Amino acid sequence: MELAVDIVNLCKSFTLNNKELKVLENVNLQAEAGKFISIIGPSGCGKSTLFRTIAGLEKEYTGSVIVNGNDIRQSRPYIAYMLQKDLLLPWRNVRKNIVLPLELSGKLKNTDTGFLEKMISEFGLEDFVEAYPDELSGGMRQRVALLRTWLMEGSIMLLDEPFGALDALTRKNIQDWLLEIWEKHRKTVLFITHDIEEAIYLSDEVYVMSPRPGKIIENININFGRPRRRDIVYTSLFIDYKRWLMSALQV
Amino acid sequence: MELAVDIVNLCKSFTLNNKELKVLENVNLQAEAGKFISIIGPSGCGKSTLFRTIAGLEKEYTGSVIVNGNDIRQSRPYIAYMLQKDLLLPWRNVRKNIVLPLELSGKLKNTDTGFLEKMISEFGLEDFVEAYPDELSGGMRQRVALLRTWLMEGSIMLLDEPFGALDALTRKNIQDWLLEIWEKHRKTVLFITHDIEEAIYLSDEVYVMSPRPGKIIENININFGRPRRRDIVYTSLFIDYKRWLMSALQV
Amino acid sequence: MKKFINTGKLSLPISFAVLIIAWESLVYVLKTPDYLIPAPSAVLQALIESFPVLMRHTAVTLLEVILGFITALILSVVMSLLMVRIKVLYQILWPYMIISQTVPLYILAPLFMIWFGFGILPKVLIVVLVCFFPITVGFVQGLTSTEPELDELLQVMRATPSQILWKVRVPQAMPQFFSGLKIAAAYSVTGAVLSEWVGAQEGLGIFLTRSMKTFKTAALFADVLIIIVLSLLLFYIISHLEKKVIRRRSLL
Amino acid sequence: MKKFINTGKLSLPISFAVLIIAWESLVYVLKTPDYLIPAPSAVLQALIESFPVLMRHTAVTLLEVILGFITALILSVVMSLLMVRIKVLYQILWPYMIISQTVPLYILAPLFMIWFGFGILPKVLIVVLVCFFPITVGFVQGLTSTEPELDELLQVMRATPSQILWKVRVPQAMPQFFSGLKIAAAYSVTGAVLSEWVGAQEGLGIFLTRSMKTFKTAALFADVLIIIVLSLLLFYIISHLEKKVIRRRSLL
Amino acid sequence: QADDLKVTIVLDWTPNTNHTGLYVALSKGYFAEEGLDVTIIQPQEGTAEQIVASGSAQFGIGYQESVTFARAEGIPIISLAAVIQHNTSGFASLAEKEITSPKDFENKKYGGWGSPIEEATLRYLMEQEGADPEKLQIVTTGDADFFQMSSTGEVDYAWIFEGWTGIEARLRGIELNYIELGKVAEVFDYYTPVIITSEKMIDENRELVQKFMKAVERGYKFCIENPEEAAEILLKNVPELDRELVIESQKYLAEKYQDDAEYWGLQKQEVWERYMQWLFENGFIAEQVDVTKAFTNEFLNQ
Ligand SMILES: Nc1ncnc2c1ncn2[C@@H]1O[C@H](COP(=O)(O)OP(=O)(O)OP(=O)(O)O)[C@@H](O)[C@H]1O
Ligand SMILES: Nc1ncnc2c1ncn2[C@@H]1O[C@H](COP(=O)(O)OP(=O)(O)OP(=O)(O)O)[C@@H](O)[C@H]1O
Ligand SMILES: [Mg+2]
Ligand SMILES: [Mg+2]
Repeated sequence: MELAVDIVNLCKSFTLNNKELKVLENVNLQAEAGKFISIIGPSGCGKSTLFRTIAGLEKEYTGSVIVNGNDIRQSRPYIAYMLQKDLLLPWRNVRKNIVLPLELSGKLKNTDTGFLEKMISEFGLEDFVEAYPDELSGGMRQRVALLRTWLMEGSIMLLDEPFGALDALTRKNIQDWLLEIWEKHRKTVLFITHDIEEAIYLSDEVYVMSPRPGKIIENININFGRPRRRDIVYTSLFIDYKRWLMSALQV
Repeated sequence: MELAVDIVNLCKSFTLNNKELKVLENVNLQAEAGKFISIIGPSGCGKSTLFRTIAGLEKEYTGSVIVNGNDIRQSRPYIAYMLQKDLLLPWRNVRKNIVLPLELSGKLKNTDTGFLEKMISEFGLEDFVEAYPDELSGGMRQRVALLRTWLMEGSIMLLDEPFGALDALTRKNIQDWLLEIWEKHRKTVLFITHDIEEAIYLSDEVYVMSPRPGKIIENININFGRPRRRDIVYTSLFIDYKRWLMSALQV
Repeated sequence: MKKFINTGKLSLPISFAVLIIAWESLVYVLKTPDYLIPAPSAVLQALIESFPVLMRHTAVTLLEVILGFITALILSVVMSLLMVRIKVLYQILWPYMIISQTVPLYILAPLFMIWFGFGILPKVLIVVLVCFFPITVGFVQGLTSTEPELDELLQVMRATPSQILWKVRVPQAMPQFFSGLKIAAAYSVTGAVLSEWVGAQEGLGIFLTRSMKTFKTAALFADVLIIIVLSLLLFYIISHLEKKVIRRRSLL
Repeated sequence: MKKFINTGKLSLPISFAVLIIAWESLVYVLKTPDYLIPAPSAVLQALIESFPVLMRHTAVTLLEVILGFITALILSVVMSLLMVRIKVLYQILWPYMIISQTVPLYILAPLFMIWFGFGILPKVLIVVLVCFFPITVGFVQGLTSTEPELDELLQVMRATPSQILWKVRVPQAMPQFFSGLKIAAAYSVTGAVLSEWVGAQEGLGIFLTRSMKTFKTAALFADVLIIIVLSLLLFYIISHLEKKVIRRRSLL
Repeated sequence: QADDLKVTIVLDWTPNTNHTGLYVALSKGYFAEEGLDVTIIQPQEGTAEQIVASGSAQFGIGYQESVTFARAEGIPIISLAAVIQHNTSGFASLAEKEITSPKDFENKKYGGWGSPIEEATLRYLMEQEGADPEKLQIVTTGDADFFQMSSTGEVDYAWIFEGWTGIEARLRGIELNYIELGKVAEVFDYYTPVIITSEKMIDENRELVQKFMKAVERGYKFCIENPEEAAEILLKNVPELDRELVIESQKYLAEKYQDDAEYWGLQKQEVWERYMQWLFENGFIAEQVDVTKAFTNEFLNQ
């Protein structure tokens, strides 16, 4: 099968106080196109750094990162990346923040943005299209950032803890929304989360990273069918996966 | 029993695009001194706004907020408040960010900061005391902010999603740390979280808020003894609490 | 709160009135001769007497100011953007921009006259010279001292460097841009007055030297008064614009 | 990368060399008379000939610059902090600060002399007058255009207003403070040169007028050259300090 | 009118009664009659020579001293006429200071603009009167005006033009002692101000110079004959000036323009030679200047 992301022996260090800080060590990750892959691992192990590298924001690393068949050193990949911080532009209101990717690619005029209104209200932001980021709650900011990411170009989505600030209900709704659109468009999704159940529920594959320096220590396939139903969480398979992953994380 | 926080009929609105946005409506909350109280509620319902009001950052509201017997309109309360954003000072390294509260109260010189080293390494930050915030991962920033909050003065702690960016293991460790120090010092803790299990595991009482405009729609006591053991999560009482809260949140 | 704001707004007129009265009384009491420091009343009288003449001169100077300020604004913005985009340009041009500020104007005056004649051009150029530097320093500093996070976000969105510039850097540079503009605004009128050195027939600068050399101190002060009023006007227009452009709670 | 930096560093010397050579050749080819634009070689010769004299004058001017700049720095910092802390002070003082910049220096210079005597004091004061404004505008703008979040954090920690000022506002104001400082640095030497009009015995300004009155254009350019070098030096010292103080990836 | 030749003259200072002839020629149409369209420009002080030499302006107002300096530096400018026949500048002091001759300069403070020439001039005068030049005291006051300077008490005497500052003092009722420079030492009786042009103009535009000077001469003759009307003309052109001062100054100057000369504007070689020598001897110019090339009377008395 075609690989959307192919990472081979990725090593990455930072310099911290003039000392080398190894963050990623021989990371290998093969993501088939159209798969939903979660990455879990302890805080500070290098998950965000991995995403930053895939997105082309970290230039100095060893090993190779191939996205859609092209080495990212050669050409900046088309990737829809939601960073861990929401990074809304404080001088733009919600709508203008959301449409930023369209504006940049020059498609704002040609794209029918009618569907946006629907998504905005699905996300519970209908009263806030004119509001500025500092007038939003933490969870609302995150939802705005997710919508914006959805409008970015690219067949690959990198989502770095996209639901961290959401309550259980909103989170469920947005998980379902995400699965729905993912099944419709079949983008490749790489998904960082701290919620093991969320990882299992959403993914085809879960990668587990070790504490810093981050290595891939586990990689399991989740064998539930699609579309998924909520009640799989009560199956023993689900619970087995969860136990397995928790033990891999030493929880 | 003595009330650490006594909120009566608190109403709070913002003006958004020249329209009134009701955020808190007749919120009543009585927190006994030394209790651990969690607040859960949908994203955007006004939890952070409630905390900001208690901390004296929002001045325009109706109703009354009494902290340790004093109306906060009269005197700014002594409160250790961890805001939802980590708000580290980017030009200060980790150690200097952490000791900021001591520095401000003039106690930096008189306080034995030896214990800090221990806490820093308990929090897994021992290699990062000299690092600057932009060299930390999201979870590490949150831990730094929590440590800093711990050093603030006041018998009341307000924690706004303090573990949102932490993985399961780190989260557990820090939960335990928090319970331990809380049991030792018996500060009053108000705790916002989206994790229902976390709320039950940690708290004496859980308040549930409705969607915006936020009202208290449920308030339950958690009748587990102290110190708590992890395995209570498998008890049927725990599961009942969880069901109950989930239904209150309509999850 | 309301009350505080009111006394705030009043504090300036009050302080100004106090100053004027104190000045007037001091001149009376000390019998200071007019040619040292004229009393405010004498200045007012001179202002009224010379009003038509002064207005003619004011029109000339104002034109120089407006043309010069706008040219400087455009030039600064273009240059700043270019320098931030093209590093080599910055490295080459920056020192010359500083140099342009360090050459005393009274050395440049005759050269400007020789190069650009006696029309309005050399005067406008001097206003440009005076104004473009603070604007450029402010803007360049603003454009280059932003946090890299938003830059990165836009890189991820495959924004071109100039999109990054326009959508992220420029909005973030606004406070510093405006502080440069304000400094320039304060200097522009004086710049125009000075520029009239390069050989002029009319303008507040001409009126100024003429009053000075004929010992008409009150008229000189009247002229300075107009210079001050024009400068303040420009400054407050800029401040007002700033408040419109920057959506931010003001801390003052 | 390395290579790029090198050509970057070289671009200025190269452009400078090109300029000098072009200038020299133009003067030769066009046979421009010396009194209009002297050739660089003539300037160099004048510089060498007058070197001891020029150095004596330079010392005087430099002293004025240093004293004036430092005084302005202290004054600006104190005033800015006070104005940001005490709103009424801001409302009262701000307009007068602008006014102080709009009164042409050649009106003030003689008055300064009458008020402050003929020593170094009035000269230093003029340098102060020239420098304090850009520094203050930059600093005040920097202190007041920060996001309120960190302010709030410190309020929660029960920081006093002056602690908020020092621990949050001041560090955040650094980029704007430095852009003000840079503008002031560029002006300070010229300010000192101008100040010597108010009557001085020595200084680069005196040398300048003397060369000008006796039409020694090459000597005049040599003098200007020193003014430029001093200004650039000061400017780059400030830029260097800035890099030390502000821990941030530079975008230029 | 449309094809009138455009001519620019740059002044040395604020327009004053030294320049009245130019304004009269302008207002009375003397320039127009010669087919000249004249603009009078007030530039920064001390820059007229350079501007005229560069050709940006055809004519200018200078001084014998500055023309000598300019020529010493190879700047090809020429003096066409002495506006005032004798040097009317001198040393003024408040009467109570009792400074009536250069002898009294001893231990008194002179306020000047800081030129080495001032010092040399003062020393020369003191030596000539047998005073001790070592007791000369100079404070540099730059561009400050005489009255402000004197009022501080920091300065006892200064160098002024009688026809301007001297008149102003009289109008203010301030009593002055005045030592006229040209009277106390002949060498300082040089021409100030003068009308200048460039060598190139004379070589290439002789006719224009002729026309211009003809009109100027008529202007100054008018001033000599009708001082009050001339003053009005100046005031009409330069309303910023002080009315009384202009009128009184004009009356004073009416006799001074031509004075004892054969005709208005005449310049004598000995006057040029004398002062050039003095400048040379005192080291202000490196080489002697050929004064015959520094001035010409050719365009006068037409
Ligand atoms: N610019 C930098 N300079 C130095 N060290 C850095 C830098 N960026 C990240 N690091 C370090 O790299 C390590 C990994 O950071 P990263 O953000 O990838 O962690 P993470 O797995 O995303 O953690 P979290 O779950 O807390 O977000 C951390 O120890 C962090 O301190
Ligand atoms: N400064 C403001 N101006 C206008 N509206 C505001 C402002 N601050 C908050 N709000 C609005 O108040 C509501 C409550 O916000 P708040 O931050 O209290 O939510 P929250 O319960 O903390 O949500 P979350 O769980 O997402 O953090 C939101 O709808 C938000 O848009
Ligand atoms: Mg991360
Ligand atoms: Mg919140």
